[in-house]
This record gives sequence, structure tokens and C-alpha cells, in this order.
Amino acid sequence: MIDALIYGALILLLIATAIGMARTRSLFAVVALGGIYSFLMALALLVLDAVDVSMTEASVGAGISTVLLLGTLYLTRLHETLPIRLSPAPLAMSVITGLALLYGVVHLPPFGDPSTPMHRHVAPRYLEDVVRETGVPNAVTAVLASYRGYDTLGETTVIFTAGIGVLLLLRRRRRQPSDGKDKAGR
Amino acid sequence: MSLIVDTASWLLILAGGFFCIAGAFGILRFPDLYTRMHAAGVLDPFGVSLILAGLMLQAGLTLVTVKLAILILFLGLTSPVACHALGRAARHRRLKPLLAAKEDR
Amino acid sequence: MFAAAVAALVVAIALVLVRGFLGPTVYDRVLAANTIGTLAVGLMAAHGFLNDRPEFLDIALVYALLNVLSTLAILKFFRFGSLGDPEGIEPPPTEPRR
Amino acid sequence: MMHREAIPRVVVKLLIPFLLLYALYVQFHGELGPGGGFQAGVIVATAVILYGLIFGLAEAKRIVPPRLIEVLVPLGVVIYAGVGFAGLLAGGNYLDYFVLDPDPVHGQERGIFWVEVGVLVTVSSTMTAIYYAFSGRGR
Repeated sequence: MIDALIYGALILLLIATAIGMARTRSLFAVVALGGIYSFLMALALLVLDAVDVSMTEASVGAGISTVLLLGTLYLTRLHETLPIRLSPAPLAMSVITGLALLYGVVHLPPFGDPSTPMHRHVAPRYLEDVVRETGVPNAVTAVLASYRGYDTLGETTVIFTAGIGVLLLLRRRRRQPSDGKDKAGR
Repeated sequence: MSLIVDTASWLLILAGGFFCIAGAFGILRFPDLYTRMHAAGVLDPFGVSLILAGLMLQAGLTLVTVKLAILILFLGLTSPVACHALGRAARHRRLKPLLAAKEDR
Repeated sequence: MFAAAVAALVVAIALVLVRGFLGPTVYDRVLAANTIGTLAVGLMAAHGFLNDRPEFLDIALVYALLNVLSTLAILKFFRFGSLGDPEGIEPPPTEPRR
Repeated sequence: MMHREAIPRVVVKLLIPFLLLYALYVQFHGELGPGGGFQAGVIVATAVILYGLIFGLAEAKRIVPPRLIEVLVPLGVVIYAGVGFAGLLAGGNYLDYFVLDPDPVHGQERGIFWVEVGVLVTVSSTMTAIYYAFSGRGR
């Protein structure tokens, strides 16, 4: 009961923060509000008992994301330029996407419903056998690293690829300081 | 004995909650950045740390209490530094305190 | 009792969030973000006690340790105009208005 | 220069050892509580970034050289994939931990440990590399 109240309050605050971010034109302010959004998100995930996800959100959102966004701001400009005229196509596109997502959410099973296939087929086996098979009490870690080891290998490779991509892009630019784009960005 | 501990932790949590809300009102209502930082200075060490101290009394002598103590220590270490850095940055950018200028809010 | 603490913290977060929206300068918003981070630490601890699972303090510890980084990064950015060099010679970026 | 930011310097100096220690705690306690390789990697990267912010990028690069970072980014993936090949060599399937030790449960623990180490290495070095790349650029 009280958890539902806290969760509702946090969701309202999250929506308010998102609207505030959309309405703010100074990108610095958006970075600061993004930090607030991340705090609230970690709290909401904690209330939902998703401890590991909340920990990830906390560790990434509290520091690193702000630093990386500031680094990006340094390379671009600090204000969002308003579009000259209102174009209806992107608006219609986002409205349609939002409605489709809402339609999908309506048909999700209730939160924590034990009769869903997810809770009847794979999850009980993991939860019952995890300590006997792996000796690791935290089922999330065991699923990530052992039962679903291939997926995590893929994720690690994705992070690796992202790092390599950023390094390649930003490095090549630095070696050619007389590049036309670099001057335009000054 | 347990009654005394309970009452003490009640008082600490109530005081902490009061300081939190008072500090939040200060951050919302004070006229400029520097005065708002005063309010944040009330909220950070007093509000949250008092609540954490009250929780410590509830937890008894366990690992949780140690973690809460570490939490209070780090909050006391980092949030004044953040405030200090913020004030320095604002002053560096020539943000004037507007205590006298009443027309602005 | 824990519910009272949680309620107070949620109300405080909501109030500070309003300052984060209004905050005329960017510093007000950063102050609001920093304060909400501190309040989130308290809320995480109190919520853990509310549900009798105080081991979730680990996440609160992450926040208490990492919350200072973003504020220091913003200080660096404003004073020296770059994230890396403490003696950056370039002029800092232009002051953003609201 | 020393006196201009005395307070952040002193506190960050105090804070960084605790950050690294806490990253180790998150890494190895991830089997019992929340956390794991990814979160620990982010915390390690945060320690490096904090150092770079306060003491300067050149100083951070002196302690954690970019060359080392460039080695560590692929090394984590190699560790992870190497655990898989170890499973193959021991006679099981790829990423099969049961064969890593005579006792299957120990094998699982060993496999999860090294996999998490691989994730830690890749995540921390990638985050640091991105920070270096972004802040090392002139405008």
C-alpha cells in the first residue's frame, strides 16, 4: 500500500521532470534536470525491488552520464535552437508511437502476476536451483553471468564496440586539426 | 530500554524530516542562489543525517549500522564540497547576490 | 515511523524539484540536483527499513560517493571551460540564460 | 594553482581510495547483494574521472596511461571469451562452467568470477577511454 503510494509519487515526479526537460532550452539546465531524472528513476526502480538495475542507474546516472554529457556540450553549443516552423510529421510520428506503446502496455499482465508464462516456466527453475547449481545467492548475478552467459558476452562486446567506435571517431579528428568541420565548430 | 531507544530514534527521525522539509522550503522560497545554498546546507547534514542517525538506533549493532555510519560520514564529506564548488563556480561567473534588490522575486 | 520519514523526504524532493524547474540560473538547477541526490540517499535508506530489507543501503552508498562528481564536473566546466585541463587557457563558455 | 582549489583537492584525495575499495566490494559482493562487474567498472571509471577533473587530465593520463586503457578495453572481452574457451578445453560446451572444476558448483563460482572480472575490465576502461577522448579534444 505505502509502496504503491511512494511509487505513484515518484512516477508523477518523473513525468514532471520529463516535461520540464522538454520545455527547457538551455542545454546545461537539461543536463542538470537529467541528473534529477536519473535520481528519481533509481528510486522508482528501488521501490519496485529491482535492486541491481537501480544500482546500475545509480552508478551511471550519478556521475558518469553528467560528465559525458558535459563533454558533449563542450563540443557543441549550449542552447537548443528552436525550429523555425512547426512540422507536423514528427509530431504525428511521436504521437502514434506513444499511442502504440500505451496500447502495448495496457495488454501487459498485472505487475507481479504469478500466473504469467514468465513466472511459470523459466523463473521458478532459476530461483529454485540457483543456489544448488551455482552457489551464488543473488539470482540476478547467476542468471546474468551463468544461465544467460551468451547474452552478457554480447553486451560486453557491445560496450567494447562502443568504446572502439568513440576512440576511432574522436582520434581521427584530432590528427587532422585543419579539418573544415573542426573550424566550423569553433 | 527499548522504549528509550525507540523514542530517541523517533525524535531523531522527526527532527530530520522537519529539517528536510524546512530546507526544501528554503531552497524553494529564498531569493537568490547564495541564500538557497544556506538552506541546502541545513538540509544536507542535518536533515538527512538525522534521519540516518534515527535509523541507526533502530538497526542496533549490526552491519547496517556500520553502513549507515559510513553513509553519514561520506554525506558530511561530499555535500559541503559540492556546495563549496557550486558557490565558487557561481562567484567566478560573477553571479551577484541580490539580497538588497527586492524587485526580483 | 519510517513511513513518516519517507513521506517527509518525498515532499522535500517535490519541493526541491520545483526549484529545479524554476531556478533562474543553471546553478540553482545544479543545487537542486545535488540536494535531490542527498535526499535520495535518505529515501533509499528509509525505504529499506520500511520494507525490512536494509541491505539495500549499498545503492545509497553509491549515491553518497558519486553524487559529488557531477557538481565538480560542472564547476570545472564553468571555471575553466573544459573538463580535463585545470589550467585551461580558453575562455569559459558563454553563460546560459534560463 | 595549489591553493585555488584546496578543498576539492583534499576531499577528492580522501575519497578516491574509498571509491576504489567500494568498487571492489561491489564487484565481489555482487554474488550476495546488488552489484556486479558493470557497476564496479563504472565506479572505477568514476574514480579516474574524478582524479582527472581535479588534478588535470595530464596527471590522470600519467597514472592511467591511454596506452594501458587501449589494451584493457579488448582485454576484458578476451577474458570473458577465454572463460568460454576454457570450458571448451575442459571438455564441455562454450561458456560451460560446470567443467571448470571437479566440483560443478565450484566450477560455476569460478566461471562467474572470471566473467565478472572481464566485464569490470571492459566497462571501466571503456568509460575512461570515452572520458579521455572527450576531454582531450580542443574545441
